[in-house]
Amino acid sequence: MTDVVATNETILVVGGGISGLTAALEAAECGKQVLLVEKNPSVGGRIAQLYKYFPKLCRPSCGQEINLRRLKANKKIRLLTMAEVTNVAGTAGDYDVSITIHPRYVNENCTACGACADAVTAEIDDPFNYNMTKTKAAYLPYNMAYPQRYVIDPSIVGSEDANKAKAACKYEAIDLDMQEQTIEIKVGAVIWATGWRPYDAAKIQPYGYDRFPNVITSVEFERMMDPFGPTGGKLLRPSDAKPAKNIAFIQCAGSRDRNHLTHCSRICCMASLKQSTYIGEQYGDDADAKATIYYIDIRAIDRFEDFYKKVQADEKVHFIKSKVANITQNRDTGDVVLHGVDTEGYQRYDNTHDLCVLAIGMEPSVRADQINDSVSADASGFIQPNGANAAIFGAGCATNALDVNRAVQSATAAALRAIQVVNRVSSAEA
Amino acid sequence: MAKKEYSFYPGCSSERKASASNYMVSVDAMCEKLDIKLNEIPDWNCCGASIGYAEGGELPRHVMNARNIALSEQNNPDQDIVATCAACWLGAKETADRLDASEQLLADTKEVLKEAGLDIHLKNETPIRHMVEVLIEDIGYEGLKEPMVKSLEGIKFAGYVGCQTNRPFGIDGESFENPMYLDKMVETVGGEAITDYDKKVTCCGGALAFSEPEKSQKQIKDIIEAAYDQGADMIVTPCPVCQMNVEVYQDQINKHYGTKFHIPVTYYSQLLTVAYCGNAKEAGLDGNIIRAKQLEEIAAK
Amino acid sequence: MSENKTAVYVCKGCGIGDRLDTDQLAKVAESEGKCSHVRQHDFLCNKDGVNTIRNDIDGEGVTHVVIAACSRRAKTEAFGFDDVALGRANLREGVIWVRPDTDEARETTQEMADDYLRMACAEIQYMKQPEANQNAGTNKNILVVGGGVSGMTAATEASKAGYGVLLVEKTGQLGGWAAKLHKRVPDREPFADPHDTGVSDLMKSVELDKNITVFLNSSVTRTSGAPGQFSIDISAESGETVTDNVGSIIQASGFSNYDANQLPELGYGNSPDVVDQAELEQLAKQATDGPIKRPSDGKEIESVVFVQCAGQRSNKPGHLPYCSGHCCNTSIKQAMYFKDANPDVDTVVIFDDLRTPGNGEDFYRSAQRKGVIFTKGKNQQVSPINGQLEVKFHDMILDEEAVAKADLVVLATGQVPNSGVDIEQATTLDIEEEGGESEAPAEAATSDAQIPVDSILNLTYRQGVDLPHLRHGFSDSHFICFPYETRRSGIYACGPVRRPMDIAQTMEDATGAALKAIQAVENATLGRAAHPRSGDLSFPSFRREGCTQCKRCTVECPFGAIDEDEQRYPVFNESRCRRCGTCMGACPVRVISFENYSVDTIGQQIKNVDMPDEFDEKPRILVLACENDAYPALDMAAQQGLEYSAFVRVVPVRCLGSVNSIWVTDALNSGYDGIMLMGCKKGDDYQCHFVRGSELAHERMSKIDDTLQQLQLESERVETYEVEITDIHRVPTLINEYAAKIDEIGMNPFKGF
Amino acid sequence: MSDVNTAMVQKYRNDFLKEVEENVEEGHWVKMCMQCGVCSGSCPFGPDWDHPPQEIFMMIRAGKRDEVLTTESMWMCTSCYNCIVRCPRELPITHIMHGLANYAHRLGIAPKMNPTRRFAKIFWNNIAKTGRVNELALSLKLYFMDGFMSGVKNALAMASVGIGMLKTKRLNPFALISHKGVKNPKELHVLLKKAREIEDRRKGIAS
Repeated sequence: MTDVVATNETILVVGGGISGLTAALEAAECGKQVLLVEKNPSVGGRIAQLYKYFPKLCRPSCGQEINLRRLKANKKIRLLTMAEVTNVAGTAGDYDVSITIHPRYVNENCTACGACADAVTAEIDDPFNYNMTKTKAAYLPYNMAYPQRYVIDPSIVGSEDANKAKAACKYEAIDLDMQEQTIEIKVGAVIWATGWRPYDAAKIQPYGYDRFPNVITSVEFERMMDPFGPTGGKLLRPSDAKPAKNIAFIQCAGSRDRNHLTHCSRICCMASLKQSTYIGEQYGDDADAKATIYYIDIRAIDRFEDFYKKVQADEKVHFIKSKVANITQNRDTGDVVLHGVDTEGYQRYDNTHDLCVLAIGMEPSVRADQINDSVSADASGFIQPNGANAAIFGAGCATNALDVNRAVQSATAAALRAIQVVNRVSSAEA
Repeated sequence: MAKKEYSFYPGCSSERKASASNYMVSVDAMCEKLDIKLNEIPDWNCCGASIGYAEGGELPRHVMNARNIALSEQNNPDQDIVATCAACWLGAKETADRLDASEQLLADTKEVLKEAGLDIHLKNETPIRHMVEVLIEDIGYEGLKEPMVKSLEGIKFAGYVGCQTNRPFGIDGESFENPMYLDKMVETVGGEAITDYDKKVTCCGGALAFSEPEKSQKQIKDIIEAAYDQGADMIVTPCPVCQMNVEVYQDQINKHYGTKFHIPVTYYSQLLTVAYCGNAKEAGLDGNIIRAKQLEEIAAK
Repeated sequence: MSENKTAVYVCKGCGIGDRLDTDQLAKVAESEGKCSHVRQHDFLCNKDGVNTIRNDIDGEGVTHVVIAACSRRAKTEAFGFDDVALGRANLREGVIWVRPDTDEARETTQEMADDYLRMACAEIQYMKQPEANQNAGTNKNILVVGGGVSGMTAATEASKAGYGVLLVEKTGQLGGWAAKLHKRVPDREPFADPHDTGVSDLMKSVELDKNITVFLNSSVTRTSGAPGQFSIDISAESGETVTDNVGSIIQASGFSNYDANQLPELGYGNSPDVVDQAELEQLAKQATDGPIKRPSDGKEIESVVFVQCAGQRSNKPGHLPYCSGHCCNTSIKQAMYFKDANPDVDTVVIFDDLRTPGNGEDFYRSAQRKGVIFTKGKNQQVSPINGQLEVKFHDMILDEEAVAKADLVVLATGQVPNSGVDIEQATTLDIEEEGGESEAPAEAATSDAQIPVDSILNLTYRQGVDLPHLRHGFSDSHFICFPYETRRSGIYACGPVRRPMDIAQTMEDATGAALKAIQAVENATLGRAAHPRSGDLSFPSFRREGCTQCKRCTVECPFGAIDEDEQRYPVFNESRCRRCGTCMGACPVRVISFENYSVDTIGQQIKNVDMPDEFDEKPRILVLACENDAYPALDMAAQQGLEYSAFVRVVPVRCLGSVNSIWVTDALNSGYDGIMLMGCKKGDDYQCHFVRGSELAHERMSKIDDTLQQLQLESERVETYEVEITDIHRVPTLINEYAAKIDEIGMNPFKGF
Repeated sequence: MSDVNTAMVQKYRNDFLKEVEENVEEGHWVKMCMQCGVCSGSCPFGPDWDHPPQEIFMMIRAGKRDEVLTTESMWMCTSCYNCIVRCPRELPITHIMHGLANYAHRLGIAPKMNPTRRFAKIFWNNIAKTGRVNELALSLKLYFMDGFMSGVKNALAMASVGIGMLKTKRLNPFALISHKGVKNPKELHVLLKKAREIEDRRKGIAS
């Protein structure tokens, strides 16, 4: 049984992505007790799946290394992975929380030596690569995964494979009898940082994500650039693994659309501008390599404008003010053909591209109205600013479509709101 | 199976010796086998079709449809209105929606109908549905299989859904870009539905086949070409306008484009009727200008 | 603390026992490492192993622990002994995982391991378990500079957490720009109509808050000290000055409106009926939801045109190159002022890109529903023509020149940060005239806008009176993951001085800054470092007698932590220090050190490897690797089973900025054949969280070349690299290529001397 | 220019958007367009539009009254509803196009010779007469709308079609004399007349 010590002065942080991690660290570095709950086997969330950040084009894992060092060094934070908050009841300063912890089948003895992975044969879809690839059923989620501890996929538990893994482990780290368990704890305040998920691209029927292999989403494209990603860091299109050079980016794929997400997802313009630079990075001055960005408005707000200007100056990148009407596929070549109208002066086009990337919209992973009655949701299911005197505070992309910098700001603010509550509790008890 | 009853709105093209009379014939036979009773709306009138807008305008067009709805409410109370023609279905449903949305429009319409001693209630009192919805939702693919006697095995169908059966309302759970129900129907009765028929929902020009023949026939050419490309033996459709446009202009298209089109264009109801052991006449196959020989052969067995 | 007792623990797990002769390692520890207390364990990180160590510490009074097992980045939970000085010899990621398991490789692999153990033992002997800064300040009050929405929010939020606040406002009242607004953009469902600003409530809550002391008509005329113990002068216009102490500072100095007089082509100045957004707010306030009147003649306005991006997103001299982010929503809100009062007023917004992120899209739709017309246009020109205004523009959709007539034209001009003095230039001059090293200004005063020259904080710091500016004069953090990573410890900027923002973002930002300010005082009180080395208890100490007053440390400290006294000796403000070691690396006479990180802890590691003589054909390559990027990359390369030369000895450093040239020259003298410095990305988009570490290393090493020439050594013997944490494949390749190069140019002739 | 038209011009001066909102079916949606262009790209006859829907919306806002009302563009609408289902702002574009065409037609400034306009007129009169389509009459009317000679040409050109339809009993050769419509056409005429009256009243069109 997992023993967790938590009191009315403890802050519960739900979600171990950049926002949750930040909220937990900032609160803990103010001296507060924090319980950090992550539903995946390791912390890091979506940023761990990013190749680069805009606008600096730096590496997300650089900041993650710092945050992990902060986390490892901080004894005030208790981390639970593969754990989900199933119920939050109570009032500010006094919440009863139920947390369900799913079995990892690997205990803290694990040295991440990798012997179990070598032993098993079964493979499962790799969610870290958006299921574009397979991974062993005994796996370390990704290079920088923390806790640095393997996972046995439930699908092989009870199979010969699982026993092979167990046998291969010299350190009694594999425990196939682990059971799912639910713990009940008290906390004083809750920071909800469950983040976002990409909108289901298949629902955008005119773009045929479900019909044409060479129509992919921006998050999948991002994985392609990772040397440890599905294509080993090459921009190879799914249909025939040919290098994709003439690449289209479709903005507002699911966003700003009454048929899909009514809000603007904010990051997609910058994401596509960023991804358009990958083409130069990969192909140098190869004349065939080019990006075409189909947009309604380029929303490079505040100082992001600098980056927009930089990309505009790149003759490899073309901009067409148009929401693409639909996509068809050339059966012989597998190329995608984008149909529409450039609305700046009415030019019709039927443009052929090697690959089409949908700048996919953001929706909240957990709808605000599913958390607790005291939490108010906006039309898209994001957490609205807390008016009530409840102490469940949204952080990061659970509150709005935000870029990393704003998500971290939001998480830092949430940390203070939670601290205000637990400080009230402690002064009351003192 | 308990008898299912509906208030039926056949529409002009399905009248005797009208352009879709054979559609009607096969629908009757099909419903017979499926134990569906269609109670024709007495004294129904034309829906105005989409093209009616230009001269008819807004209110008169809605009045035409409102009259039918009113007659149905009056004579076939508590029965869903079912149409077999896309335009009829669309026109009636659109009017119903619009009247429900605008009190002004509803009031005006009521005022007009009063002249004929009619009244209309709405707020979805009488759901307006396409025959295809009845088959899929009320009978279900399993149900459609039951009366099946003959398989349409060996025939390749291009399921041409067209526009107005598909947009703006469409069939529940189907996508506007790639609806699958025709293909599923074809497979239900043992036929082969060609996969990735990318002109499935392309417009045939509709009424503009009359006024803009060249432009429309360009569309029709693509629709037929794509069917051939995928090796279809015949085209199947749920819409009288589509059926006619795609079938009757093939000679002219051949002249104009030097193509050699000669592909039958059938109705889903004809397929089902044949599968349900109806003969060629019952299936209205004698109504096809380009004979659907393979179907006739199966029907003859 | 009594005298040191060092214990060494050699782990045999994860294949270390199979691949290496651990008895040999133990021997090395005893004989060369001079450690009496050496244990081997089959599986050191399990409960039994950890207990063994724990018992030795508690029972045997062990003060210094060397763990010879996996990387310092692994198993931190198990090996987190924070009551002793701790060293880790990286035998797993550092040795066996990067070496082939072959008989030929055995010898060199063992030598690698032996050396790493020697190095760890050497390091630990010169390490002390740091004790927190003794003269840490304990003041927990927070100074907030600026009484606008950002300042008031920061103040109330800090107060709600129980902290005292001094709020200094330059003008006679609180509220800032927001108080001048008629209404604000909505921040919650249904995002359809302008909202009350809520500023008056905020002002009330500030005035009623007992934790908050407000100073109006006042400014900060002096700031000295450090987190936990800042000393500040607050001077009122009246002239009287209050001196007080605070623990940390929030700079919420906000923005100034861009001066629309620089936009004659848009008619500003040519007609009173051309106004900027701020002026329209005034007109709307006067109208109080009634019809808005025209400034020129008081006529009720029937038509209004909003010109977006006025003097913004433009590289024209005098214009702002950036986008102020809020202006689209603001114009939408202002168009609603007209439409809500009278739907028949024509309101046209001429925009290039309409930027209403998030739920702003609902607000945009709402405006359209109300009949606001949006036109995509460029090259606007505004001229008064018989009593009306004429807006000429190019209609981008219809692709033609178009004209819109209006009673009023509103220019959406931008926000200019009140970020005080641009110290980059100031210090540059300063340094040059003092003959110190000059550095090119990172952001030469951009054409952005005139930056107010009055200092905001009047810091007495050696490195200038205000926070360093980043792009376009904003005092932002340079880091995406760390928006509050300030370059002046304990001082946090928030609101539009950091980045153009609207009220909603500002309040969020101010709340975040308040947390950081609170965190700063809490850390300072405990004598701990703040981010990124948060929790680090060590701090720099220096031997005054050895100091030559060269001022390199004071110049190069990226955080302005070091001042100078009248004799130009460095004065360390421990609580300002971020423990990067840049000063240590800078010091030519090596008088600066940390208890757990010093010229010796690294120097001794370098010296204590076993140096084969030149006929052994076994070169030695020293790798000094940044602990945040290069070292993790090496670990992950090992994880991937990528191999590299057995001749390298890797030493992690806090930052390349902390690398003292003496390590390099000593290394060469003691026979190393080559030295690789691996730092992070430098330049405009630098990655270094200590700002210039990588940059400095490159500069310093370029100077080493002379030394090399004197020693008649090839310049290739010292190479500096930019390495990213993701260079998992590249790093081993770099090493192997370098090893090959050393092979070419041959052994270091100084071996054995 | 018809007097109805001049009346409207005077009534709305240069506020064409308002005129459209008040007189065109679903016209109040025009202002909701955000110029993404999906509609224009989705139209099967797209290339034949001088001004695609999204551009027409912009022209309306820009007050280009004559250009909009006299263009053939709207008459290219096949009522395929592609634009409606794809529009991210849910504008009922098909209906707006119909509405604009109808409005131009009612004002008498729609392109006189546009075949679709003329066919639509024939069609409506055809159904209004008896309440149901008389396909034979319809097609003949259509062929002969440009006079007798060209009518014969059209008829001959379409002969194969007609014969095919006749052979398959899908066209009634006697429809001109024996076509059946609703029981009481007169009553229907009353309804339609009344409807037209009310609509004109609402739209301030004096007829």
